[in-house]
Amino acid sequence: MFCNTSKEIGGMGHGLKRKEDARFIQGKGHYVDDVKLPGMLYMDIVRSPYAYAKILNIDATKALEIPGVLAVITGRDLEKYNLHWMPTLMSDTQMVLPTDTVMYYAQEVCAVIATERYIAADGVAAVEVEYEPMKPVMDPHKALDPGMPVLRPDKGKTDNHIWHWEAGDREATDNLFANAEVVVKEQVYIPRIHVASIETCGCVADFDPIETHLTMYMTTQAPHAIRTVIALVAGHVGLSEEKIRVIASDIGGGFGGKVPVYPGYVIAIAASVLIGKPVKWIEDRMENLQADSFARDYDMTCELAATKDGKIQGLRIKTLADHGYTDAAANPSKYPAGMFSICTGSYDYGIAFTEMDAVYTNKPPGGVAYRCSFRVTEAVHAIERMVDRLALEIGKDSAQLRMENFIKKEQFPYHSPLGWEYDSGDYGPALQKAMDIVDYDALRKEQAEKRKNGQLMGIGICSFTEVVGAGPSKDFDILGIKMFDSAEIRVHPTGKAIARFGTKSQGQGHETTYAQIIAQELGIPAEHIHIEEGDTDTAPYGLGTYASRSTPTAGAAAAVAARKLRDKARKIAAYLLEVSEEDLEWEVGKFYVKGAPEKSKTIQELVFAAYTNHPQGMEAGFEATHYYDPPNLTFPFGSYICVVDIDPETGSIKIRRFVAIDDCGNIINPMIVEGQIHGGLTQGLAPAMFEELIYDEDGNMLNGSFMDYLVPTAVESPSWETGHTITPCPHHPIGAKGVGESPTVGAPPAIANAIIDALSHLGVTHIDIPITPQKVWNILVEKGVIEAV
Amino acid sequence: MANITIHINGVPQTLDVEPRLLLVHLIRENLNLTGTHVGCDTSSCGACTVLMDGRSVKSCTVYAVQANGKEIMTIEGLAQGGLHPLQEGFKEEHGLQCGFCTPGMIMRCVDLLERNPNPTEEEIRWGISGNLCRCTGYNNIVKAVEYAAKKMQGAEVPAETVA
Amino acid sequence: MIPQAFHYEAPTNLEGAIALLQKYGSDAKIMSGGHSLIPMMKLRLATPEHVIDISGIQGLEYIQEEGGTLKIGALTKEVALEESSLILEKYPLIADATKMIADPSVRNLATVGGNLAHGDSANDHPAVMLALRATVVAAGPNGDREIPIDDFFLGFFTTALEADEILTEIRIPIPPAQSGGAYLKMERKVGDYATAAAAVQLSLDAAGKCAQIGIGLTNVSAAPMRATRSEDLLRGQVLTEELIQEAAKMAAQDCDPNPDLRGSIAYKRSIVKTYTARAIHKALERAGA
Amino acid sequence: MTLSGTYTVNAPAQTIWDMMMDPEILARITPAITKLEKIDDENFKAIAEVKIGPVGGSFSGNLKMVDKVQPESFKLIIQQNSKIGNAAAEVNMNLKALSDTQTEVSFTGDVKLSGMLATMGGRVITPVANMLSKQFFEALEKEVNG
Repeated sequence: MFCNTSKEIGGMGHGLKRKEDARFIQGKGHYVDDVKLPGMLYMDIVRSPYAYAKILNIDATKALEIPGVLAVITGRDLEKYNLHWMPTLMSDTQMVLPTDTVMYYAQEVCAVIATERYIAADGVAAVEVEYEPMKPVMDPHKALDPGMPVLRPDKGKTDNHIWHWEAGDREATDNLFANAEVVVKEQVYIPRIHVASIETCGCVADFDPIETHLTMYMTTQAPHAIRTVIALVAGHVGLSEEKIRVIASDIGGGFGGKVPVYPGYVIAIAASVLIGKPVKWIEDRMENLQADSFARDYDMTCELAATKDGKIQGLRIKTLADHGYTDAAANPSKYPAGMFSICTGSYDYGIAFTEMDAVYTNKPPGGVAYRCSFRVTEAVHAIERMVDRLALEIGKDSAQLRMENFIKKEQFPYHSPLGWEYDSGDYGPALQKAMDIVDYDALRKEQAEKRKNGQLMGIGICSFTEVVGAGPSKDFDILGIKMFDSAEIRVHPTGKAIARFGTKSQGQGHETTYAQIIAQELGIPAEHIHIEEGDTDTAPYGLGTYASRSTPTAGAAAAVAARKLRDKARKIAAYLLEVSEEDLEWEVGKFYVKGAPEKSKTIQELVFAAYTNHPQGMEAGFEATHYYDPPNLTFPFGSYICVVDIDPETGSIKIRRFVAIDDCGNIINPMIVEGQIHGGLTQGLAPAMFEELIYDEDGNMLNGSFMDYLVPTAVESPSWETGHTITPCPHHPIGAKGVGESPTVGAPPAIANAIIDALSHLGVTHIDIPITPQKVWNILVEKGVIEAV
Repeated sequence: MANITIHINGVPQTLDVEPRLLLVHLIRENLNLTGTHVGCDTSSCGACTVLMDGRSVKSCTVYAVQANGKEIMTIEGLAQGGLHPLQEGFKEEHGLQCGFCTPGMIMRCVDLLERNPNPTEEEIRWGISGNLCRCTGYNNIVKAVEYAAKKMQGAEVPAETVA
Repeated sequence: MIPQAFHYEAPTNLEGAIALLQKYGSDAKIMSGGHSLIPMMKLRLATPEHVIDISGIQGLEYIQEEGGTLKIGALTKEVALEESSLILEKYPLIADATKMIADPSVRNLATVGGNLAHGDSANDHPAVMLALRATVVAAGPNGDREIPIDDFFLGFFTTALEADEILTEIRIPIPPAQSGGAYLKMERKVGDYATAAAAVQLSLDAAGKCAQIGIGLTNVSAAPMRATRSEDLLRGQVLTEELIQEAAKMAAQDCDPNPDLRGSIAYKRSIVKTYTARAIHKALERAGA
Repeated sequence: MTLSGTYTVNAPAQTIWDMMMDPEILARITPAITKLEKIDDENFKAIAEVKIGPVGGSFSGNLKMVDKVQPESFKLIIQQNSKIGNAAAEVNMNLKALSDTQTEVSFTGDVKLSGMLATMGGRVITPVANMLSKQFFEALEKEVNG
């Protein structure tokens, strides 16, 4: 691992303990629900019990009779200010509050503003709403059928089709598949899931009517983007961007769910503007699960073509995407299906085609990532399932099949058939390392033995390639704003620094890792570098933290800004040491004269001089800002192996071992990287075996609380085994790639492949996630292994 | 309104509360101790865990009136002249990320170690099974508890440094 | 999620609590640990006008053997059962079940009486107490009455307790030598209600035959149920594998589960079969067979 | 959710029919319904109270009686709203004369729940429905035997 600084400086490669922990372990974190302002009011929301219904009447009389209830805000009220609709990040439109029709179960219907949280809740219970329920569109496969209600006539639609997207060469792919020796095909569904961060969403909107200024305390992964969206939504009522300050303090987990603008935020702002007092809105867990953005919900028809001896030749995937009643995905504008076209995976073949159609249904909007870089999870699940499927078809070991088809180290940068340029990779060693750790050959022998007497065990592999770090400005924007990110470093005269970023940590440890990057570049101890994010009044503009983009973008910006400062330090050193700049050498923390190392100036001395004794004509101070526009995305990868044992009577699944070998390029803080991987693995386990948002045909969500939306505990999570290889990113200033989402992407297919492998000798070729004991039991009955009573 | 007296982190407090006031709201809003969090409302996640007479309880599913006459300890009251070994363990072993579940998790573990000073990994996992963490994958929480267990039994725990 | 407002009283003795029940009738709800009632109140599915908190009543927290009976006070917390050496040594069925109830923090407040009095077949103690052939004691205006556990659970969320009665004690016959019990619970994740669970308590006679057996099932019927046909099949017999399987199958046939998010009817029956058989085996092992 | 139930009552079909056409009696025998107020021959205003253990809810809404084929069958269309969610049901009621003194009463129906009832009710709805069916027949028999 790269590490050339002392422990005191704590640059790259040190497992520095986190700076932010001191407050969290003592209960001094500052989350949005901790904000308490004088005169603050509380908002609670009346939500629809129907998935699709006309609102006939909203009667707030009884609510308004409750002492302490100040107002009930409806869509009609917002309509007066043209605030009843807002744009989504995908340039669709979304209701803030409905004026006539509700489009999904638990949609906001109206909001109660009260002096206290409990009174607001009483107000919600007292509002009487009359509905005329209509038959909702719930099945995306039927959404385009003739006779289905058209959900978005307001957009000029005549059916429920949103968009069609495709990538690759259709004709060449069709030809290949028509003539291939082996074609395997599976229908692979990735269900609707929810990020379910332990902190729900919420805000305090504080409008100052005298200054006409809004301070918005909120739990958001993208404070600057939110500020811009608020200005776009409410600029016409006087909230222009310079009058808006978004403050995102500590965030209790984001995972993509805190990127969108939810209607509640806008209603809270409207309420604060109307009443002239701060208004707090904090969702409860049921609201969070039932109404906030979902993730996934791709139904993929996957095909892989190969030769009989296992040379992969081509891929074809057709996907149906259910976006709910509006496309509120958080994808880059030009990528309605995110980075799904990474679906060709870690394998070397030249032909692929993928197409996708998105439809409207009466479900909550969204399409956020759930700890994944824009649809990479879906893509990796498709290819990694299909590689296993091919192995089964041709009777080849799935590890061997992967090894034989991997893109080779010397082929990088590698141009994928769907248009990506993979920056660097070395896939074989990562898989080999995982195989060595689990003792793959011994496991296969054990499996063969166990099958003889009816015991079920399976081994599943996933060798994924991620694509993260959006992104290069020529291709990547959200609402037109380019997806650069930023860092501003100010070093104070005594050599201590503050650095501010356009990103926003939600637990990733930015306060520590960004300090380490700057420490690495300038030699100032990381402990003396204070990191600040989340306040749009002070931080430089950036698009925020999601899609594993912080290190690839803002991390790079930190390094480049620090290097600008090092250049300035060099000039000052040359001046102080009376030599030319070319005669100076840099060693972490100081410049010295070539051949005369005793003649040197430390970074602290040089910084001090920048304020006290800088060369004539040079600007005083020691500050730099950089907006980093990455030349390419980064492509972390890894190989995971999962071993499962299945109870042949009940279908219960026990993960015996799970080994994850990750390669995220150069590592900034190995402790934090490992922690990110652990967490991502459990969030990969979750959809693989537990989580799914379930609706009935009438559109009710059936598992909208933590009693039934099954977030894994420490008992369901196995003890994760981790390791790494290091293949630096060639274009990133510090060779890093981003890691937070790799394990969420890699774990589900490894687990699914293991379970399916355990049952493959019975003729099982695929099971959709989440793979529950009930699903396995159904298969065991169907295959005659056990008899139902 | 009910008149109750609660010893909160060692300090007696007498308050008039509505019977329906949940203990977590008493702690967070009446007493301004915001280290205790709300995560689920259905006693499923444990973010609101505090100690009541030394035992971990989920304060979102306890009425403040039920705590009348009881000793409540929150995360804010845990450090006594220096961090509690569990607080130290969570930091040393990277047992937290976003920090939202952490106070509840730590308070749960105080009770766990009180009753079982030397738990196995399995006992720790079952012991924290009422507390959800979405960030850490639990591996390092287990290590943090092991660290604290050792430390509380007087053992020197070398701080692991990865380099 | 905020409960609707209510009046609160915390009587310090049983008489006071009963008097309040008489006064408020069906507008009142008894609360001990609160872990069944409060979640429902937060969802506003339960909106009692009066909550009578009996947790402050002294003398209802105990676990002791007296005469031929194990007596458990209704206000005994789950955690006390979990930590009781008497329970751990002599009542493995209770020990097994207790540690599967919700999670440790809930068990710190939840009481065994509350778990039973709620009348929910998804709770774990009902099946346990059915298997143990327990009796519950209800205190009312006219004093105490004993209710055999078979007569206690009347239907969904409905027990034999009158509106002015409070469950005060559970009485369990002390098992003879060569007894064993086990509780096996299938749950989607820790803390969940059972998909299905089986509670088995049995005793062997000198000849190694099954002298007595109780089998209770969790969450596979509207009211908590005993698998009486299975018990009858096994009582007086040497428990062969064949017989155990037959009894387990009977239990699966006799239960009446609902299809829900936890599983289909067929799946739940199958779990009942497997877990009943396994629980019998484990109980046998513990009985020293 | 579908419901169904069959029960044999010792009374002629016409007697049962007449009882069911009387809003007061119908309110008495239909579990949970506390009040039926006739609007016209087909439409009634209905108020219901459901209380099962600690769980309870007050409902109000409409009940519509259509497709009447005296004394054999009719259909009830019920819409009930409450703070914890709404219920809509269509129930086909059939009276089959087994003899002059015995009638088989059966119903099949489809119930749609919404709101909290649908989200949190999964575990409890079927047992509650079964309990209500049982109560219905018990009450019917009691009414018949008077």
